Amino acid sequence: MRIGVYVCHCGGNISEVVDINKVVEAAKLEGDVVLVKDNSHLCSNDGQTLMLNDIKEYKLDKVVVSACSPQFQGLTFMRVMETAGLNPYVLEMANIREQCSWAHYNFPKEATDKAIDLTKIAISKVRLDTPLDSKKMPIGKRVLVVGAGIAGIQASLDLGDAGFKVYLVEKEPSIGGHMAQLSKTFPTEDCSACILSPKMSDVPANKNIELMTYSQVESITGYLGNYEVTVNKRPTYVDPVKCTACGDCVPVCPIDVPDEYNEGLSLRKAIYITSDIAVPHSYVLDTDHCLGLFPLACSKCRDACEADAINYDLYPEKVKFTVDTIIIATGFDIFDAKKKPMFGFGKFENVYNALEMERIIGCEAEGKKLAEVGKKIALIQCVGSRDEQINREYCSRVCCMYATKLAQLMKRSDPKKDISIFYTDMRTYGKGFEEYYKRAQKSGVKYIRGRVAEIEENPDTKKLKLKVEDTLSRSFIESEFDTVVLSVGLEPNKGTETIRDILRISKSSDGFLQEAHPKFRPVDTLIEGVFLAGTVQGPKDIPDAVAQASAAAARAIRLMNQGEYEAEPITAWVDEDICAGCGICVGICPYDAITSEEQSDGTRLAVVNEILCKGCGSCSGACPTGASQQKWFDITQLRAMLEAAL
Amino acid sequence: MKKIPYYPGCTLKTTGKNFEDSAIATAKVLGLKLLEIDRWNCCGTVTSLTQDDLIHHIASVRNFIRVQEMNERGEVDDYRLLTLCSMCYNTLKSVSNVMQERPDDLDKINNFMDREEDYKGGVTVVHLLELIREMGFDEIKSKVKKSLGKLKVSPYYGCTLLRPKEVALDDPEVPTIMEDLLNAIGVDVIDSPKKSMCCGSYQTVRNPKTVVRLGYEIIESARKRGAEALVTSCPLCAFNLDDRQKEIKLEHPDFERMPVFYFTQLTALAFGLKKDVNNFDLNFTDPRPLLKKKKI
Amino acid sequence: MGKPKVAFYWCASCGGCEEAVVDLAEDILTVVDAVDIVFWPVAMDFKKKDVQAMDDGAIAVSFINGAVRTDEQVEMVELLRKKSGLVVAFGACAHIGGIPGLANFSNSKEILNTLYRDLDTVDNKEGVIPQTRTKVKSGEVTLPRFHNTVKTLDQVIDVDYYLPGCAPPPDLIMGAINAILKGELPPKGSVLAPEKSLCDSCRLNKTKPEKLTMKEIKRPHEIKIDPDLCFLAQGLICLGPATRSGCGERCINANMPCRGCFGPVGNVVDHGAKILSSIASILGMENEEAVTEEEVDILLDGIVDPGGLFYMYSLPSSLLKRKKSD
Amino acid sequence: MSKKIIEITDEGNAFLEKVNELSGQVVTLCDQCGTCSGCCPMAEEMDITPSQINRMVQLGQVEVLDLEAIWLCASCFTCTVRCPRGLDPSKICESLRQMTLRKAIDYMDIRDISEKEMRRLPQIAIVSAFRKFTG
Amino acid sequence: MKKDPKIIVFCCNWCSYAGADNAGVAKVQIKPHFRIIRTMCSSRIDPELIIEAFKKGAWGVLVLGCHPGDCHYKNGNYKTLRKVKLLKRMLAQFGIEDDRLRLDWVSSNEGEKFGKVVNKMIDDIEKLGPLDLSYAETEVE
Ligand SMILES: Cc1cc2nc3c(=O)[nH]c(=O)nc-3n(C[C@H](O)[C@H](O)[C@H](O)COP(=O)(O)OP(=O)(O)OC[C@H]3O[C@@H](n4cnc5c(N)ncnc54)[C@H](O)[C@@H]3O)c2cc1C
Ligand SMILES: Cc1cc2nc3c(=O)[nH]c(=O)nc-3n(C[C@H](O)[C@H](O)[C@H](O)COP(=O)(O)OP(=O)(O)OC[C@H]3O[C@@H](n4cnc5c(N)ncnc54)[C@H](O)[C@@H]3O)c2cc1C
Ligand code: SF4
Ligand code: SF4
Ligand code: SF4
Ligand code: SF4
Ligand code: SF4
Ligand code: SF4
Ligand code: SF4
Ligand code: SF4
Repeated sequence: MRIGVYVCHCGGNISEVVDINKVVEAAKLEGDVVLVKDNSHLCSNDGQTLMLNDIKEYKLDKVVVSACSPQFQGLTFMRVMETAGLNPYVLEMANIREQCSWAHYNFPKEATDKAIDLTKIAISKVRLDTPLDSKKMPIGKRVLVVGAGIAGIQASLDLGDAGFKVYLVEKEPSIGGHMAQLSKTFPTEDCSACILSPKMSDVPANKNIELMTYSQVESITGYLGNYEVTVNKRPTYVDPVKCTACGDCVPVCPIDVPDEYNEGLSLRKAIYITSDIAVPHSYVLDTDHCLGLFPLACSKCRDACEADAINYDLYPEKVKFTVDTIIIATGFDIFDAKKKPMFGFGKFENVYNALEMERIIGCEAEGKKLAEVGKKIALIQCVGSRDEQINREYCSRVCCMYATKLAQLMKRSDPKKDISIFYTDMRTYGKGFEEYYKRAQKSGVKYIRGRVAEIEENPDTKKLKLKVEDTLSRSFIESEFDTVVLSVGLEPNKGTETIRDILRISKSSDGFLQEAHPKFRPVDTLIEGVFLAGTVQGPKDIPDAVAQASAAAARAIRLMNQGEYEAEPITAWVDEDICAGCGICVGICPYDAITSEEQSDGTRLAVVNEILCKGCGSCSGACPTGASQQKWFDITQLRAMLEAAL
Repeated sequence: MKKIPYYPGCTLKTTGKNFEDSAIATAKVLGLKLLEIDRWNCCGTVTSLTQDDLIHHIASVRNFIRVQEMNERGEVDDYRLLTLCSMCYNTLKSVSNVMQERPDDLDKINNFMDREEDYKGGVTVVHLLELIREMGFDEIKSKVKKSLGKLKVSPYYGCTLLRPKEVALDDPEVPTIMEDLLNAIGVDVIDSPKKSMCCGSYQTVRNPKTVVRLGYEIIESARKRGAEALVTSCPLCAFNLDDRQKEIKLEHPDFERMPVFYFTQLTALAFGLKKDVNNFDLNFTDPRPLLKKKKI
Repeated sequence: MGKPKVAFYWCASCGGCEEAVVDLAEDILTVVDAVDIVFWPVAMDFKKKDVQAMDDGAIAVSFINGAVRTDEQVEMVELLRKKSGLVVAFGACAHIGGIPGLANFSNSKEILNTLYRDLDTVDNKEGVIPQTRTKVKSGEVTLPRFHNTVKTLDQVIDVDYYLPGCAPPPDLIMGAINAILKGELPPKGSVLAPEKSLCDSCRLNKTKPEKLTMKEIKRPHEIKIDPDLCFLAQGLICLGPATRSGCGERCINANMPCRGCFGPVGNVVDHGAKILSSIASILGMENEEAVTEEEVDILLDGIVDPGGLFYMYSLPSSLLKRKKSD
Repeated sequence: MSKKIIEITDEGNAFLEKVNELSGQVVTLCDQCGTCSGCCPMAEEMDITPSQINRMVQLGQVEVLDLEAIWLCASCFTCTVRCPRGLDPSKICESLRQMTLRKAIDYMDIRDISEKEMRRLPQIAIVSAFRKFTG
Repeated sequence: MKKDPKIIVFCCNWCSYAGADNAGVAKVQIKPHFRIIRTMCSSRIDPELIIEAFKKGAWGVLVLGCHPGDCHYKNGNYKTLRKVKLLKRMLAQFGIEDDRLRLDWVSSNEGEKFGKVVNKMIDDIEKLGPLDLSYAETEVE
């Protein structure tokens, strides 16, 4: 064994505290060490070249770098090893900067002693290091996208266009998500349905996308490159091919149900189509409300259907398929304003939430009246956001702008409308947002800085009196309004929970799904091959949701386009000669990477799936026999390090 | 009969005697004996809100020690301390919480009171309304002998039963406990948005004007929605909303007086208890004409 | 060349191991035929001086059972070591300390005081404690010194092989003897039993649920034990997963969880610490995110005497060996 | 009326610290959203609003101690259950009152209350007023 | 002879080792008497290894992991918690002081906390002095 040791000065960062010479001399005394050098900047091009040449010239087969933290420059030196033709895992770093010269600059002598010890620890470990190979695994080009809001749609289209097979699963009868409900979109005021519906119809038109609406993911097992998915498809009882969308079934149905698409402000029947822009554009029979199919209690709709598209004898169907990567785009729900009872939502008839107002305005544009909105209108911001009383600390990011939009749209439809927006802070960080805000101010929308404390309904006139301090003039406003709109915040979609449970993705403290790194891996999760797109990761507007969706698609493509990928090389392995198949490790593995397999002689053996294993070592820590060992952290290595440390 | 330690507080022995008598009688019907704790002292009314002010907590702690002793002697069946007055409830309960959360401060207090046995903690404070809820409102319903159906009353919670959150006996924003009770005894319950608005509390001493304004708002808001009387559980609210009606009348000559009941007076009526437990003489606005009008 | 000479000796032990040799039944006869027993204090009348008289290495193999804790035992095992070609640590006590090793949670003074003075059944008003030397009328009598620490055989002398178990089962004994007779021995230092732990051969291993967790700890007397379900799955602590197999699952078949008399396997140094790790890992593992620290404490309260349980047989061979003395 | 100029000073910061310490609140957390003022039953009579009290404390304006508002707070905790920043303004008011009371300056003089009124008031009112308004 | 204390600090790679680095970067001054052994997850550390550290001369052992709920591997730290708690109970039976083994949670941005926890451990251990385990090897009454 020929170990080379490199001690770095880090341009004085280390050498000003640690006596480099002493470290060098101490390292020379260690067995198997054939070369010890120091250098002022090992990570620089010069330093790296020095190492490269030495490895060749002195035929080093293992290397110790005493420098900074392995978390800082570890990758750099591993790359040097690879360039030199050595395995990157026969390199060890002794962290004599963060852990010596910086943490103990007041104790130079002790820092030097410690640097020597850390170097010795690294040497003792590297001696026992064996090359680790990253397994190369084949990976195909199949993706599961869960949730077909704008984010899910965008990701699917990007992937489909790039030639990847997409399974798009949406729990509702139509795709489109919340965007399909919006009137117009800030700050450009494009009609939401007009820009969304072409994208929606692109989905079934794309030959690479297999769309499953009215469906839920039931289980996912496996791993990157091999996720086995089971989807439960609810029957719609209407054959989408035969259904001509004539709507003849609707008037005959005796059942009225609040229409979700209009946020309950209008009614639909038990057989219905979600909206004019629904995709797939086909009717759905809603068994939760239909008088009953089993036994059949009514068959009016079937009798009315001339296309003979309605078939009551259908059952939920399970569809199984395998994908390589997964994108989750299950979106958001709006905050339930009933949880802030002081605003009287659900109690006072003229209090609406913003999504209801989107529908009112949207329908008005089509000539349908969902509700009578008076002249004097107040919008209340931050309802269900930035509020510790209900455990929601975060800002929902879109409500300042959508309130501005709603105000403008109302003002435009009737300039005599008197509109006030009660806000805490106006957050207009996006492109064109401040300009949009300014336009609203110009059009006469009043922005009043003060958080509304409560609303009182006049029992006779049903007008609404707000109590609020205008914190800029420091006076109270107590004024009656015809209509109040609550700018409700965004919260994690309830549908996300099911998928979260299946995949065991973690949540951040706000309840949205947690990205792998807030800056550098904003659409990745900690599960390999699983990505996030859109509001499932946190509140955002449409452009951000779309950008993230494309990013998620690109990240997924990045993995799949290689045709193969490298699995984590630090994994657990089981010594078959010792393992008794006691099964303790099996349940411990957080990634279900271990199975207990019956051998031909009836005994059992733990088998680690190296693809699933993320190398935590929990199993090795718990194994009662020492049969389970973690590569790179073998018990003999840990012992050797302890020995050197003490 | 279940015996529970009971803390009356100063006012229930004087202007609030009608509250105490009707409450004790009501409790009896429900199988509860309120055992007045001996040597009780002021609860320290209004909890200290500064971090370092421990001295004022002592008053409450001493009452807890009495509860502790009664339990050690086996005189009562409950480690909880029952109150009727909302204000005492609020003070005692906050102190009980503080002692639970800050054991170091409890140590300090124990060290300070060298003539007292140490308070070991663990005494919790309940309001009679909570005990009633615990028994179940159906139980109440089963005890009703007399119909009060024609009476339109609006419950008035005020502050101290509902705020802050840590001492609240119900949801601070949408309380229902009094409504549930009143429904159970069969009165016609009128909801008012001002039912948990502050009556001005002790400001009545220094700033009666404010109290008059608030009282007027509270009463008129209830009246507008059809109420003929208010119901409360606090002798201070009763004073501010009832006795101060004199001043309201001076300010608003059109104002008509509205009786204010303690909730226990209504339960006593519904349970058909003897008239004297209600002692309506002590109600500032005599409710008897109203009751008579409603044939109760 | 004559028949190989064999010696048996016992140190701190219950006598069960000697019994085990006798229990070889017919097989003992073949052994007796094949060898020449030159020393066996329990069964035959040879004296120490007979052994002293032998040449060094004259005894082919000495089977020594029991742990070591007195001067006399040290003296005898050292003597046998000198005179023997091979020394086999016979049984759990010699191998890993055994039940006598639990005494290492106390010291010699505590033991003597308890035994001779403090126990309720002791009538010893003067508080006389055994001494190594006592003057009596006829002169001075001596007792061997009682050590503070119980040791395994290999902590005192060099040991060639280990026959584990409390007591070693007949098939392993016969296997060892036959191997010695045939000269087909594994490398020095081997334990003459399988390399895997008990679960490997335990018939209950296949009854384990897929994800083995323990909701709470039960003790054998607290429940009706299901003889057909792995004990761990029933909440009973079984040392089987960490314990070398080869015993024939005697305890398991008697409906009791394994207590570890065969000692650890593999590269495990510390039997007790290893099984502790396994048990702590799977205890309360279901939905562990929701378990508070206080609840963890309550769960762990279920393990009444962790030291005594996890080191029931192996305390002297553990890393810490004994309780720290002040 | 000339405009008041506020200077950020060490004394002012010390005052803020003191209020934080006494109240157990972190007054700088106040967002100045105005919720407390909007729901405060006493605000109508106050010379400045509850949120303004917090503002003055944040800026270290000791003059807040001389204002009537801090004495008008009825400790009704309405603001406490509504403040979106989880602050307890009633505690802030109490600490401000305490700062005066602890200098043996009372806000209320019993002799100002007529005997007739004294007879009429329930004990609980008198005791609590004493607790809040005298040192 | 007054010797310097020796403490072994087992750190998980993701939170506590990063936290230790964070301490270094922030120049938090820590007493130098500790040596870190890094593993991927705190759950890799098993009681046997901790006892070995004592056996080899550590005066104290500090196990650091991610805060509950933050484990990079979802739930390794819960196992660590149970292992260390149970081990502490057992070490008490061996007469080993409770302060010698400690478990704490340090996240990657808690350099300050890392310094505090280690310094406190060293302070407390200094009071206890070295852990003399030689009694088990020598035979003296
Ligand atoms: C009132 C209001 C007005 C707004 N106005 C604007 C605006 O003007 N401009 C703008 O840029 N942004 C606006 N937004 C924000 C915009 O709505 C979002 O940015 C956008 O809709 C997010 O899309 P998404 O795909 O992430 O989520 P969603 O639209 O919520 O889509 C998620 C989809 O996933 C499905 N799903 C959920 N769970 C499951 C499951 N388990 N299995 C299968 N499918 C599931 C849902 O049914 C849904 O179809 C507004 C938001 C609101 C509330
Ligand atoms: C004071 C300040 C503090 C900030 N703090 C944070 C923070 O804490 N957190 C955070 O998330 N964000 C922060 N940001 C924002 C963050 O800096 C930016 O989001 C980020 O740096 C943008 O990266 P970029 O690659 O888009 O642009 P840049 O960093 O500007 O990179 C553009 C590069 O293109 C080169 N270039 C330009 N023209 C040409 C050309 N014609 N040909 C070739 N090369 C060209 C430039 O030289 C430059 O290297 C901060 C910004 C500022 C100003
Ligand atoms: S069968 Fe159901 S959906 Fe069809 S008309 Fe009747 S109730 Fe409506
Ligand atoms: S975007 Fe505006 S309204 Fe929405 S939570 Fe943030 S600040 Fe409040
Ligand atoms: S815990 Fe160890 S012995 Fe048991 S099955 Fe797993 S690897 Fe095998
Ligand atoms: S090292 Fe961790 S991830 Fe890998 S098999 Fe073991 S427990 Fe599972
Ligand atoms: S744990 Fe015990 S009972 Fe279960 S399989 Fe192993 S040895 Fe058998
Ligand atoms: S089951 Fe365990 S304790 Fe019982 S004999 Fe076998 S090894 Fe020994
Ligand atoms: S506690 Fe004081 S400041 Fe707060 S609402 Fe009540 S009276 Fe106003
Ligand atoms: S409610 Fe809270 S955050 Fe808002 S102004 Fe009042 S104290 Fe400040």
